[in-house]
Amino acid sequence: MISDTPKAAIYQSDDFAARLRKRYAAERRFKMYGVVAIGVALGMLAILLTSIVGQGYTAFAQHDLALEVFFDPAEIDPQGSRDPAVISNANYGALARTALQAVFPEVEQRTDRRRLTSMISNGAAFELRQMVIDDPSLIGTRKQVRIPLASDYDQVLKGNIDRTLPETSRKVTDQQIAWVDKLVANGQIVNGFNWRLFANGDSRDPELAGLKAGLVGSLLTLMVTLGLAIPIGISAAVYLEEFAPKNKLTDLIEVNINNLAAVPSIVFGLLGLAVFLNAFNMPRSAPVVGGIVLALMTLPTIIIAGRAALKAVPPSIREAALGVGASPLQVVTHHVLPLAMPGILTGVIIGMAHALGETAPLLMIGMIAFIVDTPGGFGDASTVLPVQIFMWADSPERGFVERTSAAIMVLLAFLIGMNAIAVFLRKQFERRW
Amino acid sequence: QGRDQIRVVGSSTVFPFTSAVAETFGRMGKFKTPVVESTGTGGGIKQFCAGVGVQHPDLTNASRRIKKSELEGCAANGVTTVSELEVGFDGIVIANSKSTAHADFTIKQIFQALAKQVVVNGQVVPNPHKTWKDIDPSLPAAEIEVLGPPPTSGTRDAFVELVMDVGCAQFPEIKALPADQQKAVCNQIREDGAFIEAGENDNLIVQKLVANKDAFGIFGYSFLDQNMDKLQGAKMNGVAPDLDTIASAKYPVARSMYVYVKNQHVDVIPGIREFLAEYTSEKAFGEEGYLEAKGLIPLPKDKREKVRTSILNLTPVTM
Amino acid sequence: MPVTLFLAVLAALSFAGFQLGRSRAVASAGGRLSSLHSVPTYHGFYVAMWVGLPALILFAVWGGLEGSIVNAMVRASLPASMTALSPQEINLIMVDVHNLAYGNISSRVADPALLAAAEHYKHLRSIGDGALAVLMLAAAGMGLQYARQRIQPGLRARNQVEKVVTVFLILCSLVAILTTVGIVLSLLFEAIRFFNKVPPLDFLFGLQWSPQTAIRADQVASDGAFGAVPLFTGTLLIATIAMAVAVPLGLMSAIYMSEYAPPRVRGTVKPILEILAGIPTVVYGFFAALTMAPFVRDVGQSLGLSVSSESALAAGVVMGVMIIPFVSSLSDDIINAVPQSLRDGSYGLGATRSETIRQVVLPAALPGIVGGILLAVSRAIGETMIVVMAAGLAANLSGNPLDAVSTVTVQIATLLVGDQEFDSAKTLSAFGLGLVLFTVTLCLNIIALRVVRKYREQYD
Amino acid sequence: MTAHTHTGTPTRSTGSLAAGIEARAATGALAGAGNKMDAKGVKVFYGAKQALKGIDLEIPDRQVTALIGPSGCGKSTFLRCLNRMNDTIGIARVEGLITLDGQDIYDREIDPVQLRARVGMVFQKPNPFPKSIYDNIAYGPRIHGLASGRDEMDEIVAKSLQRAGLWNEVKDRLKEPGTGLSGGQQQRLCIARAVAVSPEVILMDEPCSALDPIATAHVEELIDELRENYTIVIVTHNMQQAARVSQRTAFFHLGDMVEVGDTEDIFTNPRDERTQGYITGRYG
Amino acid sequence: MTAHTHTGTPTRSTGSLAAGIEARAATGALAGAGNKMDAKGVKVFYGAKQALKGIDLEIPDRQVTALIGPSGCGKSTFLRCLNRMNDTIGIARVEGLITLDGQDIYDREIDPVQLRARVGMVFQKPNPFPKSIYDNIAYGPRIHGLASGRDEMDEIVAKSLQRAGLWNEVKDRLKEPGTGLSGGQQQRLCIARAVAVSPEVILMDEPCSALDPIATAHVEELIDELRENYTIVIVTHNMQQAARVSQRTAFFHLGDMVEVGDTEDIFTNPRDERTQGYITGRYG
Ligand SMILES: Nc1ncnc2c1ncn2[C@@H]1O[C@H](COP(=O)(O)OP(=O)(O)OP(=O)(O)O)[C@@H](O)[C@H]1O
Ligand SMILES: Nc1ncnc2c1ncn2[C@@H]1O[C@H](COP(=O)(O)OP(=O)(O)OP(=O)(O)O)[C@@H](O)[C@H]1O
Ligand SMILES: [Mg+2]
Ligand SMILES: [Mg+2]
Ligand SMILES: O=P([O-])([O-])[O-]
Repeated sequence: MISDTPKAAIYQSDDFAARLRKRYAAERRFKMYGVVAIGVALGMLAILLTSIVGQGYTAFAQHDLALEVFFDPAEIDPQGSRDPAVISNANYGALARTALQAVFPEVEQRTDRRRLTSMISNGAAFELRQMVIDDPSLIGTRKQVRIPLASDYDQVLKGNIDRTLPETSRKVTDQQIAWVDKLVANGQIVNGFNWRLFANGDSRDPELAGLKAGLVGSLLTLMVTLGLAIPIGISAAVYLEEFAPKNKLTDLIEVNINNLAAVPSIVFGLLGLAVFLNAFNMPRSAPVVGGIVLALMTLPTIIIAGRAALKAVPPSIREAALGVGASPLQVVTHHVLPLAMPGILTGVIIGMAHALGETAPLLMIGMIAFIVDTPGGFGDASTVLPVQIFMWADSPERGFVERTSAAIMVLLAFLIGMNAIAVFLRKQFERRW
Repeated sequence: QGRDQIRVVGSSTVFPFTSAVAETFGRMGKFKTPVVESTGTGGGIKQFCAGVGVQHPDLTNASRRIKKSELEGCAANGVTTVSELEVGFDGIVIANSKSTAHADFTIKQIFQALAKQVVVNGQVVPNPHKTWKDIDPSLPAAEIEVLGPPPTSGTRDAFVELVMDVGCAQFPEIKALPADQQKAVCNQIREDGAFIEAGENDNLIVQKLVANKDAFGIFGYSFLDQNMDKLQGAKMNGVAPDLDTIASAKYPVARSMYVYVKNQHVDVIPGIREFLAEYTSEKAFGEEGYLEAKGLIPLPKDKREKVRTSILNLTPVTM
Repeated sequence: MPVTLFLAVLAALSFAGFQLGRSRAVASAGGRLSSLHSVPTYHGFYVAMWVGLPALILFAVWGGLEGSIVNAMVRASLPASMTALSPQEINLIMVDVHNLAYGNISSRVADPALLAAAEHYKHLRSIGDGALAVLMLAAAGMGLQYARQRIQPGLRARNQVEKVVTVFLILCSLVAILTTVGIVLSLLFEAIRFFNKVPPLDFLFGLQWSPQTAIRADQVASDGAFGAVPLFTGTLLIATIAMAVAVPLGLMSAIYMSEYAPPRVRGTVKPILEILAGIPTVVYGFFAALTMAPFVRDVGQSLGLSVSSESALAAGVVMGVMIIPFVSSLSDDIINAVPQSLRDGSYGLGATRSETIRQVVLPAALPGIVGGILLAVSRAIGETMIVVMAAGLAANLSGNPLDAVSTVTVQIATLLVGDQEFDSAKTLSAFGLGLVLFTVTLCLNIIALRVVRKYREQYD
Repeated sequence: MTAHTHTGTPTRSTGSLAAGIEARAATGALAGAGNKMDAKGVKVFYGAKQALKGIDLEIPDRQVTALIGPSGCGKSTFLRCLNRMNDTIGIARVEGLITLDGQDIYDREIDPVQLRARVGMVFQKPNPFPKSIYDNIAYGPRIHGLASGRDEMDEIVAKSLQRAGLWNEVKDRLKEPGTGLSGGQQQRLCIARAVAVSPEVILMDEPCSALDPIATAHVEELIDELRENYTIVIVTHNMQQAARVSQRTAFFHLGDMVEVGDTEDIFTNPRDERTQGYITGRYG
Repeated sequence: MTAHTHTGTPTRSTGSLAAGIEARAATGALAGAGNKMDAKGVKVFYGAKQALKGIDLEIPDRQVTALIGPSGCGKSTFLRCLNRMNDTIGIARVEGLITLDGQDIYDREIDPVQLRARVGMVFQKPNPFPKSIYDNIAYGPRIHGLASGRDEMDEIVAKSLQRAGLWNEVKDRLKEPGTGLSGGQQQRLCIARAVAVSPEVILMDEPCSALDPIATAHVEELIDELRENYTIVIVTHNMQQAARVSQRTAFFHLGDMVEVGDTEDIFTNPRDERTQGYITGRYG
């Protein structure tokens, strides 16, 4: 029964105190749920990140062979013509092999020598050739050079291949390990920063495989994606939330957009294949197409997040602006959008994260491909980072295991870099009223 | 628009080899590095056969031979002449973790372990075997748990052909069935959980095997080759899978891999001939060539010669 | 001429138009700016629009047509011996011509006829580019002239500009419709072929999914093999588990961040959580398959439950973790946008924080939160890789989270990338599945829209 | 009676063309009456609920018209019709004819944006933009291009704040957010904001509700001063204020306009007994 | 003077224990004075800006205390100190001592939730929850467990709405959202909401600013009625209202409390000339 007197008695009663204690217990529990939720989420992230970093950090360093190579004119350019065609067709592998064999004169048997030279990566010949092409005066000189060590030996040195296992259980024989150890003792194996991981494109040889093509590809693709998805997404969100008459058509569009969010990403790939490749004859494996497909996939996220954010702007702000004679478009651009920006940017961040890590639709439009060359434009064949990860994860060679994790780290760094911009912007727009 | 870069599509099994050739080819500097896509054999052939012109690929990888129907489809789309390059062999292994005993199966036993229906006491019944021991007392008492490729993959197709069909043929009771039933019994793999379809990621299977000691996995030889420290390949009819046994066909579960070439694109898209020459050079697909290092089992020498002359002359494939 | 140059010139012209329009408007006002209907900036945009848009449209149309027109002309000029060939072969010849014209390496020994054709091609192309440049300049000039003349104080420049902007906004919204049409079309034909092979009713209501029975052509139509029900229940099961993880974790995180945590903590935790959404799904797949699934199995077995080594639970939980940011970040923004005066009102009555949040803030933020959750559900339904790797492909009809199940998207992905001829029911079923999934989610969304409409509340 | 229906959503244009022409014909006659604005049979519905039941009211030029009446009787609703702010409420539906300078403001040809620039509004609940005090004021002049330079804008801002009697309190904190002001300060900020764009008609919904007597005096002086050039409609609950500042007063009751007339007449000699009851209430 | 500092963020507890004890000791003496609440040297800072410069004010039990003063002088700020609503403003910092029944309300031991249940508040800007009218009222009683059943709750809601004079207008639309009410209706809704929890002290920040005379009369009657059992602090700009309803009046000016005393004294015989200037202004 409501009383005309204050509830002082009630509020100071033991009952109320007990009730209050309960309410505070609920409060603490509620708050704890929050802490636990964040803790669990962060914990999961930490577990994921540690396992990635734990597996991948070794890939950022790599062992090289330091050999004194004689750029034998007889091998490179017997005629002394210095004709680029001749120079580039020479057998540079032989130079490296000779240099290595010089360290182990005692190895004479053919098969043993072959085992020995398997230490030299396939990439050595190409790196030596590049050196000579860049500087033909090297021919005839001796030079201390660093050439890549074949991945299996790199893995032994990094401990990823267990040398205590019986010989038959590993790819590297005891003898080969002994050779490597000798080289290490000689100081002819140097461990250094793995610049090839960033300077090279993809390769079938783990020690040569790099992310440059994937990084550039991702950058190009993402430029297309964001360049389309952000303006279109925000425009659509603004139109639907602020201007569209509420009728069947806009309901249809709204349902449609929500529905598109649930379309499996691979189906967007099918769309890309059918429409952009087959109907519009756009190039396969190209960042433009990949970008468009990912943009279509990201759009619903940005639109839905954007609409939610626009909806949260109090109507009184709109009234105030309309009241001084702002046009609806001005109301939106001057007041509503800035206030909704944090939410829109969240949509962009999440959409971008999704697009940056997505592989399935790219399969359909030819971006899951072995592409070595770094793309030079939006129409060139290219891969993207997640595809690189996907393909490395599915490669048999042991050396790709650490590289897969390293690539994931690079992708995450890329993502964090991109996010940082958006997060910074979001903070600028944030306010409570 | 023009195109000056070779495009290859097709099998994920052949992909590592073709891409290794492409890389070397590109490194030589005269031509751009070909783009090699992994679309699966069927998808690759579909694209390959869709027509001629820049928007269609020049080559396709296949982990099985092209089918007659597919060739006809090609011709219908104007892809009239296709030549075939047999790359080498791929062994399919059944492997398990090194921490358990080295298994020794017969093909018949594998069939009994994995078929949906088997013969027990002269009757064709749904597969009752829960443990390997149920099949043969000499086998371990562990539960049957085999991770293998999904029905959509070429490896699965080959496995069915090379193991299931062969194993099945050893049962006169099944032979006695009418032809269509016989096929059904031979080809169906059990779905009660003993066989686990594990998707296309073979590294994942490898790691699952390491974690689960009782499980076996079915995948290509190269994954075993790279993980010798963790896994061992079960002997099949007494033969363990390795380079020699597969190449000499002693190991019974091996198949050939192919690359198909669209002849009409040769001389139009620059570098196709040179690429094929590189592929069939001894340093690539020969013994001790760089493809062997990637896990390819090379063809015998005389076969290689034949393949080389045939592909360099662009001899059209016929069925 | 390269596209970028054209566009740069156009941008420069538009900018000039803008300046001109603005100053002209100022001049026309004769010092009394308030006599203008629209502020000078809008006059500027008005002129810039007239300069830029027609030229841009022209450019787009031309760009779409020039290639084929030039090709046709070159083709017509080829020697008779070549034109007699089949269209396919002519196509190949044209590839050669292009390669020659662009100086790409061509492996064919250069035939004089081809070289001539390449020259011809280059020539036509340059004429075409020149013509385009002239036309675009003319269009821009005419636009400028027209717009300039119309500038006067009474010109409703703002309305005109806004009309164009509104049209642009509408076009952007229609992208969604176009995408849908595109998706439906790219699924429809193959799906129809599929339904010709497998009766739709069997597909929709069949209880067994087992495409492996169709491995040989003669077994294609074996009954019951293409029942999609297990896939849809699997999808539902995994999405439910994922949401059961993501919604509480995400929502509580959002609440904590926006209501309890000091701004610094919020400013760091939120972007960190957003990383979860960007970890490639392959990584989650490995995690689910190699860490979570064995963990679930061990725990389950120690409790005496029979757990499949590829359980829906493992995949669902990991997927839930992945979509936490969809819920947490979006909800956090919305909660943060609830006006402080509402909180004050509640505190003023003696409510605790949690009471205020639960009973005042959350209801006010509900429409936005629902949007975030819908997005998360969508992502869960559409996710493939985690399930492929952790829950597998065995399409069991089961509601038990400890069983292995498969989802629609997993089947679509494996069917599409697998080694099959594209005329078997097996591969075509991917399209059938895609279409049905599309329809089902459409219906769910229509229902969701209805429900959300009912509970929508506006505050101020 | 030429009434036509206007729906709330702003994008949808309302009324058939025929009706528009008819309406304009009708207003031709009205324009002669020298009224700035004119309402005929204005009905407003919020969904199914009718908030105004057919209001006829003339708003003479360069005079202050006061709307009085009990809470919830529809004063704000009517005020919002006068510059089509009701367009922004989805469920609101307006019927009837309202003219400004003889032109139907719900006509197709009329641009509501321009209308609102001509008919400014101060809302009942102060709603400053979450921007700085300066920007709150400068916003209107900026979008209408009323200032050609920084100096001019500074002057407009200063002048408007002075007129609203807020200048002294905020002149040192023009860069601080307008939402950090006290209730009364916010209200004066909103008045200054409306005045800054110099509309022809200013609608004020209880502009002094949160103001102390001194500030109220300020605003009333402002109204007096504005009256020389502007037309003003003011909603107030303060009878004395209505009596002090307005020339005409309209009394609303439960969605009806009961009585309108010269302020003096209404206060000294109300015809309707409801009016009488209301204004002679003990309080005010 | 035993003053201690309280920062705005609610989670942070303020004041050292020693200070708390000291404070309580000090209030022991004050409690004897029979005041419900007591403020000593209350200073409030918004960031660097000082809004209150040291207010000493006694609020006697079961009386109505009116706070008057020009806009922006700190009335709302002071009011918000009395139930620690300033805790919710991040940048606000409170110094000084405020007691309720002799207990320091900024003490560690004091629970702001209980405090706010005992010291209720009606805000200057009406802020109904985005819930139904019914739920707006029922919210408080529900969280405090004041009703044991559906019927009792219905009664509380009805009674509170009646007391705020809103019942007749909304009794048919209790399920509709509170945000759809007119300005004055919203204000009364907020009064009803505060009354529904029957606090000991009710703080009202211009409760009648949006109300017409009749509604104002209603609320003033309510205040009169409540005074028998409750302590009321009211901010108003309406001198007459202050004179009518309050027993004590405090005059604020630029963050200072200039004068406080019996309402009659203040209005008839102000000591400070600023007070005099303010209350004898022509307006009100
Ligand atoms: N959140 C805030 N941030 C910064 N300054 C504030 C804030 N709230 C109030 N102020 C300032 O503190 C001073 C006192 O404000 P307060 O709201 O207490 O005034 P008031 O006496 O209630 O005035 P009114 O009668 O206009 O409501 C004013 O100068 C005001 O601008
Ligand atoms: N957005 C809305 N939705 C539904 N009903 C509304 C809405 N706005 C106002 N009303 C109703 O319309 C009627 C008139 O409201 P209006 O705001 O015009 O009253 P008022 O005369 O301004 O009252 P006050 O003096 O209290 O501000 C009231 O009954 C109110 O509840
Ligand atoms: Mg009102
Ligand atoms: Mg105040
Ligand atoms: O990709 P595959 O066709 O070889 O399985």
